[in-house]
Amino acid sequence: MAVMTYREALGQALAEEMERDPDVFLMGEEVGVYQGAYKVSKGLLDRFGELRVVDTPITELGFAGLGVGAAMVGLRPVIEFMTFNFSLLALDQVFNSAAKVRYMSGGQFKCPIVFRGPTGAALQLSAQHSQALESPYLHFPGLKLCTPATPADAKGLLKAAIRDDDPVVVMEGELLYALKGEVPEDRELLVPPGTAEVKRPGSDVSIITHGKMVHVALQAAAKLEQEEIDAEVLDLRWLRPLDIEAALATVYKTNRVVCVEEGWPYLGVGAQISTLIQEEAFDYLDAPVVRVTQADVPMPYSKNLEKLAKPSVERVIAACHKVLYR
Amino acid sequence: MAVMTYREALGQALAEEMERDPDVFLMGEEVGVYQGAYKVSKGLLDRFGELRVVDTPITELGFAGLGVGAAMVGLRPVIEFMTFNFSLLALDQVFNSAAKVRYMSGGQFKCPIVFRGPTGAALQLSAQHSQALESPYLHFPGLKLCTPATPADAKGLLKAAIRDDDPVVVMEGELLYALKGEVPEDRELLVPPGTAEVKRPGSDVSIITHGKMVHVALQAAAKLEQEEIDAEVLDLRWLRPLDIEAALATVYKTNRVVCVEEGWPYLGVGAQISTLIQEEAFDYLDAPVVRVTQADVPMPYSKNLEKLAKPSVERVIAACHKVLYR
Amino acid sequence: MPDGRAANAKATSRAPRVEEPRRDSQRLGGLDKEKLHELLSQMLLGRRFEEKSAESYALGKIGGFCHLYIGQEAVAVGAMSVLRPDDYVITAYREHVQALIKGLTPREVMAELYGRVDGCSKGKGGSMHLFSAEKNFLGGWGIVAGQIPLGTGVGWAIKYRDEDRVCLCFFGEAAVNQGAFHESLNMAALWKLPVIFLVENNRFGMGTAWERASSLYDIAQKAAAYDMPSAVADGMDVFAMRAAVLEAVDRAREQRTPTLIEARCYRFMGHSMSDPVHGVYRTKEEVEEAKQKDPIRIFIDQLREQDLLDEDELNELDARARAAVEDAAEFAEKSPEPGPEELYRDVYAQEDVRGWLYFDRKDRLE
Amino acid sequence: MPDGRAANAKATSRAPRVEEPRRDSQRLGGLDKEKLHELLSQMLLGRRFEEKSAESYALGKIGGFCHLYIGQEAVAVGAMSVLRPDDYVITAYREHVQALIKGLTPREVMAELYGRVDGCSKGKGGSMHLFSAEKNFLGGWGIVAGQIPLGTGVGWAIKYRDEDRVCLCFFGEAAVNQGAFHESLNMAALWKLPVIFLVENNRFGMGTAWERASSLYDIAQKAAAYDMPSAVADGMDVFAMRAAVLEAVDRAREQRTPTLIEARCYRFMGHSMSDPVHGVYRTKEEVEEAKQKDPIRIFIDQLREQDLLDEDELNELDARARAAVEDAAEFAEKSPEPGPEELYRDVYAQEDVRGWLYFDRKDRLE
Ligand SMILES: Cc1ncc(C[n+]2csc(CCOP(=O)(O)OP(=O)(O)O)c2C)c(N)n1
Ligand SMILES: Cc1ncc(C[n+]2csc(CCOP(=O)(O)OP(=O)(O)O)c2C)c(N)n1
Ligand SMILES: [Mg+2]
Ligand SMILES: [Mg+2]
Repeated sequence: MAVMTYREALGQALAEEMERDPDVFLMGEEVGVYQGAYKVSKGLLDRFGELRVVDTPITELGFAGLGVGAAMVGLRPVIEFMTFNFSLLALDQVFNSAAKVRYMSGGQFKCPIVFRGPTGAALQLSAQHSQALESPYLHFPGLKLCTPATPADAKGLLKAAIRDDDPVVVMEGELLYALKGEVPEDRELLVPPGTAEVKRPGSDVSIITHGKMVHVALQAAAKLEQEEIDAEVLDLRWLRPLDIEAALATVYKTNRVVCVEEGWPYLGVGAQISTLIQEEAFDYLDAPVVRVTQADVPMPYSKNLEKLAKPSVERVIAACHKVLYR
Repeated sequence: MAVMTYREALGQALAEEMERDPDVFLMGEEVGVYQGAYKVSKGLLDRFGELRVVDTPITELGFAGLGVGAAMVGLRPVIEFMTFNFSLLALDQVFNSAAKVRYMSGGQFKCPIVFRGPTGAALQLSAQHSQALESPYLHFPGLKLCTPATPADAKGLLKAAIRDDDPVVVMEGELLYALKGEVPEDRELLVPPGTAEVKRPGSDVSIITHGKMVHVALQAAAKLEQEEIDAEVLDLRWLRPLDIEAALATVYKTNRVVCVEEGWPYLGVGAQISTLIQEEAFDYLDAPVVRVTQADVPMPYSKNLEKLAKPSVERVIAACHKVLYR
Repeated sequence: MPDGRAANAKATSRAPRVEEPRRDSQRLGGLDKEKLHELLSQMLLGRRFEEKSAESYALGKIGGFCHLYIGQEAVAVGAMSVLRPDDYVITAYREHVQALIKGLTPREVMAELYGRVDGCSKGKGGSMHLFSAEKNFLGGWGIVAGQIPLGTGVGWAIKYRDEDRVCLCFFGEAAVNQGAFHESLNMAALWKLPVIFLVENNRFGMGTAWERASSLYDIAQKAAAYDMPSAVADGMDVFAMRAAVLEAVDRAREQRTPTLIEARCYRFMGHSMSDPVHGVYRTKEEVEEAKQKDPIRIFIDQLREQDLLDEDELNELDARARAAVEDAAEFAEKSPEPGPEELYRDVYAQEDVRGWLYFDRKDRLE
Repeated sequence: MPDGRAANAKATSRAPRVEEPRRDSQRLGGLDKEKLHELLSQMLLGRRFEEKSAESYALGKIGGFCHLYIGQEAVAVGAMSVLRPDDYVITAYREHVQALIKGLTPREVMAELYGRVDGCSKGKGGSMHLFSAEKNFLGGWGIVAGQIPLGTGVGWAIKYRDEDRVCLCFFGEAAVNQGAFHESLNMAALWKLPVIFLVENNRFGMGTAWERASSLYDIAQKAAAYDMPSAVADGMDVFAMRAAVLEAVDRAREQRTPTLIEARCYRFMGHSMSDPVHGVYRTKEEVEEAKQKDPIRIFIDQLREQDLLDEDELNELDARARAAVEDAAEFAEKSPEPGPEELYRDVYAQEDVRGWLYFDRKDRLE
């Protein structure tokens, strides 16, 4: 096990997969000479050259589509969006080309492509740069989506995504890039589609979450421990395919659920999880599922408003109290 | 009351609002010379001239943004997407400009714009042309959204949308354009934001739906009547703002809910409604909410597969049986 | 190299009309009778196929949107005649004829239009989404200009693998106004990708005449914004198309330089089956006049002038085209609809994965 | 009409470097000392404001992304000097200086950067999203090229209302590769909208040099694809900017013709506060050399040569700029943060509507 940052773990996953498979290449804004806007691809240009680490013009729609075309004829592109906010310009190629080509062609063309980059808010980047965009991406069948929360998962998820024969969206966290953690040296470290992980076992209440919010949930759980509330934290890791058995298992165990996510509430991930639980485990719930989300407003710039807008440890604790009727 | 088609009702709403307010104009592909891809704007070019009924190049991102810019300085554009499928190209301007400018400018700039056109499937248009896109649009705060199901609502909702000082998305139904119904001649016919309507009262089970699916729900209710099941059909009409009181009222009345929508299930509208009901009326539910949606696949072309993929009267009936444990 | 290869390729006049094709014998240049008859067969097959499609559509055997190619045959036949089988073709929704030329059988194309399981896309794609991995035919796309970045990506893959293939990317003139066109041409020129961007300027994007949609009439001229070579060709003339595309293909194979080619042609039918041929946005007279320059008629005349085609041969070729189309329709008619098990197939590589991929499957399978 | 108005406006050489500005007295053309000092004041205010912003950013008083304009002052000052107050300006995230020139007070701009309630956007927008409805300053946009369709829409509104205003739309050279640029220029040219598209070619989009992102070096030349007039101007020279933009503004007011102008300039600082000035994508030497052509220095020299500025005057102007900036920072420091009630304000026209607008509000207000 080596200790490394989330950013380094992603870089390692890229490097290993590029070494393993000559069809894998990385393309996006500033991935090469600049070494990545967030330095995820540091050193890769030197190692793999200009054909495999490609700086693009600022043309999200264009290079997303270029990746899909290349994937249709057998390459395995990793397309970096500098942040997913900018991918709003590229959605047509993601939703209408990548997600549909296999189906529309009756299975003749596969589209093994990865779209990756940070989702969600960093610090004071205001409305256009702080969006957590899992929800719109999840709505469209044909895509898979995962959200690493730790360095080890970053490596294992990205590697699994690159090897997958379907388009996979990997949503990282800008504020996670510097996070350190143990990462197995294993070149075969893969977190396969549809595998959630209990990041903290507990018996009183289940916090179901993903991505950056795993850490908020863990902090909340640590504080709840002081009140002798034993919270389980389930990191979904993959939002599509979804590890529904893992989600149900934690419900059966605690009968109380809090969903925590970075994005907006209306048609957010928590709405879907809550609905699934209701559909599948209605009788196991001792309280309605409570959701903790970003405030239902565009992200404000000012520090205090931003803080109010984001899901917080306090809010998660309050939600846990609510489902526990405390 | 006049009897007219849904298409004519929309055209009438446009004409009346353009007469009332010189700042209102219509822009989009084929709205002028061609009289609208679905003839909604028939006759408007002749009546209002080229400056107010504007044929655009095929540049969805560009003319959506143009509309937002014009709205910022006081005009009231009605931007027609030939279908909402094509609006995927324009989402950046809708989500990042229209939905956020008021907030980002601290309230200085309003954005009174309407984005309208058909959503959802028609007949055998296959994967890229059959998408019901309510869900991604609803996720973003800053937008309002409504979905007329009848000619009268088409008129009342579109007029209310045009007069609204916020960006409003009006999602119509391609298969509804030819639908006939009574429409009040009233120039002040407005269906204000957040007003749902019970389209059929009932006491045994609530079918909560919107848009084209209202008719599927009504047909199902008619058949259920033969089995002496009395279904209530609630047409939400506005999905944002949402008439939560109306949704809860029907739950209190029947204690059993079926949500019906045209779109996909994962993070669909029904997931949100179901969650809301669970959050607000957990103890009033006698059965888990059941959702009827499009199959979770890209829309297939072949007639029989398409039929299987779409929500149907039979499926709605089956869902009602399920919540009634029959 | 045929003599006429660059003929017409530089004409950039602001003429709103399709130019009168020049008839000089050189333009049959280099092609022997067999090859010429093959091209004529392709044109006839395309035409008869489309006529049959219209008929079947009227009978309700074909559904959805159906866009016919009648009048534009010379563009695809001429352009694709210089391709190798391993070259790629990608195009929009008006693609029955391109699919046939690329080697898809009339049977599998017609069965697709009928939504049957023997269709090239198993009945899942329909008229707008024809595909053949085997024949390097990459579709069949419904979002205007959506295929342009995709074709650029195919060019990228060719370069990446250091192959000498090319990608021929068709699109309508109205697609030129989309941002996707601009972004793609810049990347293709910047990175030197072997893509031929072939604009089929049939004068209209649905009901909008080109000059009402673009501030600049000459499409080829737009290539200058990307420092990319370009050409204009008479899209009613197989030989002009062949010449322009051959030059571009050579350049793409040898130097990986992309080219933008504007083919000036005309759509004889309505935009799709639900659009009347004339009335709203163009007059009957305009359409009739354009039809005088039927590309098949022109081609036949060219062959006749050189004594390369007699009446019997023509009848024979046409009879074969008609027979193939009839056979295709019968085949399609008999082909079964895809079974319900196909609904959830081909969405993902796996039918399902540990955990859930589909969020309604259980309900529907109950 | 100032004599030098079209000077430099046609130079389209493929020179990768900013051109040496020509120093001829005509280029102070027509402007009296008062006006010239006003322009210098604007440049100094801009420079001092940015220096202060950098300082405050380092102290953590400003957060998020903060993009400084140092080195590019001549572009905005020159260009905006020919506008009327009722003309509109719209630009990207590197916009502090444009906002100040348009008449926003240093106080309200600095308070916005500090995220305070007295900021021009009430602290909700921050550095990237400055707005002033009163001053016709339309932002402040963070998506590269996102403001180009918006600016085009403002031009549309001007035409719609038959006014003689113009919209000056700034964007960086990297925005030129976005589809939004292409779509907008076509519409503006097609419909004759009074928009001046002003490209600030500061050589880099973040770490990407222009020539690595575009297949064509000359940006102005891209206007030909839209049949739109264009010009190149030395962006380090106020007078060159003024001349080029004046010509375009006249054309826009009189004939509603849009223009594309490329201003060749250079960014002295890093892309944003988190980007080092040099190292990764450009050398220290390159930056140092560019700094020799500091636009303020050049302007001062031009004034001095004509005896239009002495040392005292300069010191006085600079002192005033510094004082205004210090005052702004103090003001911002004292301004309160927006209260929690602001969180749900300004999302919609109403705070809520019958039914629900916000889907978490109740929880949060509990
Ligand atoms: C992005 C998008 N916008 C609108 C449409 C609707 N539409 C389909 S074809 C068409 C016209 C396209 O014209 P052109 O590109 O010239 O091709 P042609 O049909 O003439 O072959 C339009 C507007 C679409 N399919 N995609
Ligand atoms: C659509 C989009 N893609 C990427 C980014 C990230 N980004 C912000 S500024 C920038 C460079 C823009 O360069 P340019 O347009 O030349 O303007 P400059 O910063 O030089 O003023 C990039 C890539 C963004 N904000 N929006
Ligand atoms: Mg066309
Ligand atoms: Mg720049």
